Amino acid sequence: MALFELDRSQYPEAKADGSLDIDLASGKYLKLWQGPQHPGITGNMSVELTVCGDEVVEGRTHVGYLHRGFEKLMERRTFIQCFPIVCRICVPEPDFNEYCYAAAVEELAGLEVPERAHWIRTLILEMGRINSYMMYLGGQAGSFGMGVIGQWATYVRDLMLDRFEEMTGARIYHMFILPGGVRDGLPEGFAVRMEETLREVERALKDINDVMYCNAVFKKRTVGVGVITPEMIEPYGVTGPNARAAGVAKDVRKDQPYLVYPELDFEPVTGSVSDIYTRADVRRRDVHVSIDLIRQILQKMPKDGPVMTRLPNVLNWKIPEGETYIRGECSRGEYGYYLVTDGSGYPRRVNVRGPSYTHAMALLEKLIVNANISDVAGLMVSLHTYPPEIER
Amino acid sequence: MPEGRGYQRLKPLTNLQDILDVATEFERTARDFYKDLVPKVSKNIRYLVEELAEEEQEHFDLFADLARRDDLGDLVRHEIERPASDRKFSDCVHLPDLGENPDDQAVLQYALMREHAAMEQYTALAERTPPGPVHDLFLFLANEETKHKNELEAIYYEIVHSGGV
Amino acid sequence: MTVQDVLSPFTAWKNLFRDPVTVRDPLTERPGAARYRGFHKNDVAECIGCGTCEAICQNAAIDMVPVDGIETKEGDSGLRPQIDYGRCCWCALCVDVCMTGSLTMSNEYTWIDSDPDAFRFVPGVDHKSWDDAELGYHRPDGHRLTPPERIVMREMDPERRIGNFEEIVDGYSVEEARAEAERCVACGLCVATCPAHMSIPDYIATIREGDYEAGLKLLYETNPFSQVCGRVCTHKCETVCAVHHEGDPIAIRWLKRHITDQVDRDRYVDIIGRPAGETGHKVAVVGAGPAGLTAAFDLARMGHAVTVFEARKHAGGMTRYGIPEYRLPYDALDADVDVIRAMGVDIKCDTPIGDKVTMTGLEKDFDTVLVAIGLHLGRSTRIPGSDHPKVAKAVDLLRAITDGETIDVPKTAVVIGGGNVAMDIARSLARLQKQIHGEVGMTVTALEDFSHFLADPEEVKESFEEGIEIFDARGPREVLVDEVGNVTGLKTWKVVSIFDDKGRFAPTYDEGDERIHVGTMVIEAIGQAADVALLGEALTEKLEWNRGRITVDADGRTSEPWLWAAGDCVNGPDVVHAVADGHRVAASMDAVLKAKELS
Amino acid sequence: MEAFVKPGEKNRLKERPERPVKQELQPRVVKTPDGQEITVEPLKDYYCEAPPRVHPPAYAKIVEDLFNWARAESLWILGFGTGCGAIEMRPLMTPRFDAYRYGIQWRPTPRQANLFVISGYLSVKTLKRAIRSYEQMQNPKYVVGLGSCTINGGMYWDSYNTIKRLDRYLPVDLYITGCMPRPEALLAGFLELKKIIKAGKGEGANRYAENFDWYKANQKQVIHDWDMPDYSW
Amino acid sequence: MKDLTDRLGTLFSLGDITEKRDDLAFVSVAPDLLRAVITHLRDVEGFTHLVLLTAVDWIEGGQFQLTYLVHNRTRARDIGLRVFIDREEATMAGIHDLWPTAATYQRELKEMFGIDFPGSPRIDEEFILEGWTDIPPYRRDFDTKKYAEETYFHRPGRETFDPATHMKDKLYPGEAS
Repeated sequence: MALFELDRSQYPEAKADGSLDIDLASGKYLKLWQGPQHPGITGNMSVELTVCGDEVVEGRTHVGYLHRGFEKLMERRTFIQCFPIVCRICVPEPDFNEYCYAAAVEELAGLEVPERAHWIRTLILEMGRINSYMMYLGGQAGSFGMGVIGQWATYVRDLMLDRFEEMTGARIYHMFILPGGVRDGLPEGFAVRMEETLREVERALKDINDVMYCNAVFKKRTVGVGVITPEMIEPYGVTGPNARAAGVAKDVRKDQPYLVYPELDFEPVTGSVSDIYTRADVRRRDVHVSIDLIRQILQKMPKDGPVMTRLPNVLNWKIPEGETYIRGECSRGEYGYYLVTDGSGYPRRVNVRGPSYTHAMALLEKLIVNANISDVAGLMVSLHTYPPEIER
Repeated sequence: MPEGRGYQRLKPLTNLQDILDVATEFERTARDFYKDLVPKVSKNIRYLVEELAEEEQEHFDLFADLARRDDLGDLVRHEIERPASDRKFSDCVHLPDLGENPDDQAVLQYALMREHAAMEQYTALAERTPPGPVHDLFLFLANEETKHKNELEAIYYEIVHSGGV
Repeated sequence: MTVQDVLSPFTAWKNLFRDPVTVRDPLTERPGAARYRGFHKNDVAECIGCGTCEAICQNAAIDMVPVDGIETKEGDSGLRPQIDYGRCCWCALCVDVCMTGSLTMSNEYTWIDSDPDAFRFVPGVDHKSWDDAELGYHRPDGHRLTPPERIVMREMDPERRIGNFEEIVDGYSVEEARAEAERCVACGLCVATCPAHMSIPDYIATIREGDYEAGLKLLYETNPFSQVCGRVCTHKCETVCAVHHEGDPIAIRWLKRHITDQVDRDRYVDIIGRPAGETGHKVAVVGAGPAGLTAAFDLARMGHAVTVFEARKHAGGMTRYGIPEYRLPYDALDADVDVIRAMGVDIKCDTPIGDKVTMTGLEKDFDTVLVAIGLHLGRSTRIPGSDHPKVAKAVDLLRAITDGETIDVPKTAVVIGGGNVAMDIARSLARLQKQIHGEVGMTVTALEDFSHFLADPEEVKESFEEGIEIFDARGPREVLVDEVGNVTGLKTWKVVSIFDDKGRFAPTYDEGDERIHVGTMVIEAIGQAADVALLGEALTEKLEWNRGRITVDADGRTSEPWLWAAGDCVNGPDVVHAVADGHRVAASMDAVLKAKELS
Repeated sequence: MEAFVKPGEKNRLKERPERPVKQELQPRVVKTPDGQEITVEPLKDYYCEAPPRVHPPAYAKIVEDLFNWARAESLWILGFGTGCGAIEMRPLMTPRFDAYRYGIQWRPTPRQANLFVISGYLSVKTLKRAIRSYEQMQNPKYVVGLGSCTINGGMYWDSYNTIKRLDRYLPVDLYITGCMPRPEALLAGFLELKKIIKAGKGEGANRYAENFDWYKANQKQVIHDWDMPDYSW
Repeated sequence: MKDLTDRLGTLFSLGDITEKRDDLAFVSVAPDLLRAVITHLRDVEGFTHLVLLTAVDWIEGGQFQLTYLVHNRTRARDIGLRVFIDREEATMAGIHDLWPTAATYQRELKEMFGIDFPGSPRIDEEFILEGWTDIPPYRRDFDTKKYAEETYFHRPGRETFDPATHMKDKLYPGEAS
């Protein structure tokens, strides 16, 4: 239920294409730009707000600040050369691109990935999910003025990056999930150090829960704000925690299990009303689920065995013609790669379908109307959008 | 064969210089033999005969200046501490008749035979003389001939066992 | 809004009492992890400059640059990777694909500079602080981006191949050839090593695309004997193949053969193209071996009228009369020769030089003459008893088998010699013994020990498989003849060591270890010489000689202005060197003829 | 540093079709509270159009050294993460790497910042905002380029939308290579920058003023949608 | 998937069908039939989630392939509708009324490929590129490497050597081949 309902009669009607006919000269409206740089959002996205008083009349999202034309560049790179560039699409969670691209190439080229590689991939994806949520928590608290949560979250994320560096050889862009498997096994003593880091994450989460979630000010400003009704989920293609907060248990890991998720038992976390608070809470509980998943993985994982299948000569690697779509559940929602090959050594077309494509554009522009200026930042961050997924 | 003509001439001599003179004379005859063989042989193997002539010439010079040296005795003794071993590679190569137009292999066989004969002649002389400077000198001469023969065997291997893959 | 909501944020104050997590000195306390992908290191001695790292780098960050102090030699291009850190993304694909594993990474990560042009360096040559860092990313063992194993070539098993002269090697099918061609990283190091400098990566690329006619055109630009070289080449290129360092080299010889097998033979001539217009010059070639015919092929394509004089009944020289059919079938050789004939070369067989046709005659009738007579005279050990009729030379025997003459095949025989010719004659006679007597009785004795064997290792292995006993390090002493006059065997001594430390021939025998090898026939395969008598006395005198061989300059010209010499009789132990000689002579002759036109 | 070529250097200005000026930038007549009618010229009223001047060093060396010491010890970074490298600047804000002990902190507005960190690739759209942010920073100001993308294009060397050499558009004092450089490398870079400033060689802003036309020509060559005055501080 | 494609086959005339996996199939549909099929899929067959709408540039055939991928969560299945339109005047009926989020896809395709969707909200507004003067960049006839070199000028001073030609110059310069 929205806290306050304003009658919109005093505003001009929408034009044919849905935008309002605003007359700035009338002095009733003011055009404000939110972004392109804002501590909450990782990456640059700006919202052009038309404001009447401090209530938003209309909002338009502008992206393109981080556009490098990945899909164009990938058409000029062979399949092995595309591998390092895909993980650059999304900074908070690069591994999902590597997994989706590798799975798409493996399906079209008919590569058999060894069992242990599946387990290591799932481990990496779950660790990446925790990192992405930590970044979100920092951003969400920052957009409501609580800077200290960002410090704790980024610190814990840094510990997790040490685990990544130890396993994959790099902090952010791991370039570890290669088409055909993963580059190497786990280093010795990894499970022990991982357990310590997980305990650190749990301790930090508990602190964040105390300070942020059980916080009167935070509750007052987030409960009932920017509500996504269950009916909005299908038309706007809402996925991930945004949808689960509305009570719809929409999780690709459960709907279409991939990798080793069928062998892991977990329940997707759902909320009641998808407002900013519930979405934040669903994400917090999702971190706990991920922590438990990592523990299960490390415990059930086969200790030895090959991690990489035999690749053909990657310099002359031609994949037969075909097209496929691989999807997975990243921290922000459904993430998918649509890969089309034409039998040559280069992909004909790669299309990255990130969850933010719909969240930040259509959904945000709908939710932002009659929101308060002070809530716009929090609303944007609560959808957990990441602009390069939109413009790639 | 070892008690041939040369053996008889050298057997009675006791003076080092005389022995050396006779040895140098043998080398000179060998050199002259090769020298006049050169025009008679087909041009493509003439280089081989010229080489043999040079070898003999070197020996001739060696023995000649040895003869003039006075510290002959200990120089010889020093040389024979490291005797060259006779490898016996070419012992089984029977003596060809040089004939009208010998090929390179035949020329080499003939040269090997001469070296072998000289080596056996000097070793026989060495065995028959009591230990002393003369004995050492004969051993030294035998040693020289053996080294020479080994050299020729190496050239023989390179020419005969060659070509083809 | 409960009281708990108001009070619980204050729990944050408990952090006042926790000790700080600050890294005291972040610049030194935080080295990269053991697997960290930091700045590059390169072992320049191990690196062969093959450029595969440059091929895989998607940022075009790597240039192959010459480095003074590292000179270009066979198997090493002398270039070293220069990495531009204004492009690199540290993905380590170059480290994973490195053919020799010389390129690795340190765990160093700090490089700061005001000048943007400074971020370019040749690892291993421009010395950096991280050159001797122990930690850092190395290619995990077992992780390969290029398949190391070679596609296995199907061969007839010993039992089946011993009974006949059919070709042992079946040749690759299209899928196998494509899979083998896929493995090639097209670095180009092999081109310089191949005596004929064939454009190997290009024709392997045509196999990948399946465009065999383009492949054949490429082959015939540099080697008119592609069918022959596809079977019997000594494939030096495979010894310097980049894949060879950490796996099996690419089967370049068999891939060349695969191209020639795929294109049917009547298409050859129009693929290779018609020769150019008549130039009116006449060239004579003595000897229809690979050297002579390659020169003839090139000259014919340049438009000169070429006549080849061959002493034997068929063209091919040593490739026909020296190599048995199970290694090189005659139809493959004839295919190559037919192509050369189709270029307008007039090959006159059965016309030895000497009586009817003389060298002086050739000098008069032709503008230029090429002597390519090969090494057709067999050498004999001339040990006692070696002049017995039952003691034959391997080259003569192989020629007889090729001409199909019937020879009385002994039940047991002994071969002296350790080179390919010895193996060929041993395995040919073994087949005849199997056909006539039903079982093999061949013994091979060689002066050299196995490590110094001149024969290819696969030849020796296949001979063992076919039941031929091979004794290495045996010095032949005497051919034993019984009182009735038949050869009964060969006496040999054990060779303790064959070369001295300087590599010169200095054999030492163990007279105690004497052995008699039973055999009613002895075949000598110790060496070959050129039959230079056919040049005639006058010409022999005029020519310059070098240790028994005609002296030639780099282009194959002898001291006589009108005479060239090429092939085995001048230098080069094998077919592909002869082909290379042929090219050089043709180019030089063409230049001389053109110069003569102007003057 | 690459030799500075006067604006004549071959950077052909792409012929630009006339673009409609944005609604909020068009002049409009507005009634003031006390009833007057005035016309608002956004492109003139909102900006101060004056080309940058070269700031000479202080009158005495001792004083200049003191100023440089103060400037070096308080590097206030503009909180504008232009590229993917910005994510490695976040750990510096946390107690673990604690850039504050070196006097480095992040300020939201260009007015209060004296160091602009270009953290990786720079798309044309962000370049336009980066130029405005840079020009709004007060002298003396410094620019640090992170990662291989600012040196020679990095992974996006063949992309149609990212600039390849940062030094053609903004005066860069220091480069830290890496893809992306780690927090420890950033700290090492900032300490290196301190040395450069203390040595008095942090002259990026003055270089920008001296070669102002060259920089503007390069910038306009890639930014086609130039709806602001040449220098807007 | 077989059952679904058969049912669709009875209602509409479909082009070739490729069954990728048991939960993914691609079907070719005529451009004018697209709206009908996709509405049927959404309302009757339960494919309520529009996953993506993208274009593949088959420049050799002179065609754009528009791919509409819709997902049915209850049956956990996807179906991709392939529509081939001409490359030169590329226009297609929009589906922004069926899914509001389709408007964003259509804006991107307009800017990146030049495919026009008449009536789609804010279709001509700049979406990603600002002040772009060249042809839509995602078309295959736009060479991004040439554009980058002409517009941004890479750092000079780099030169590479090919191992084979370098060895030829060093070891056997005179030879013909």
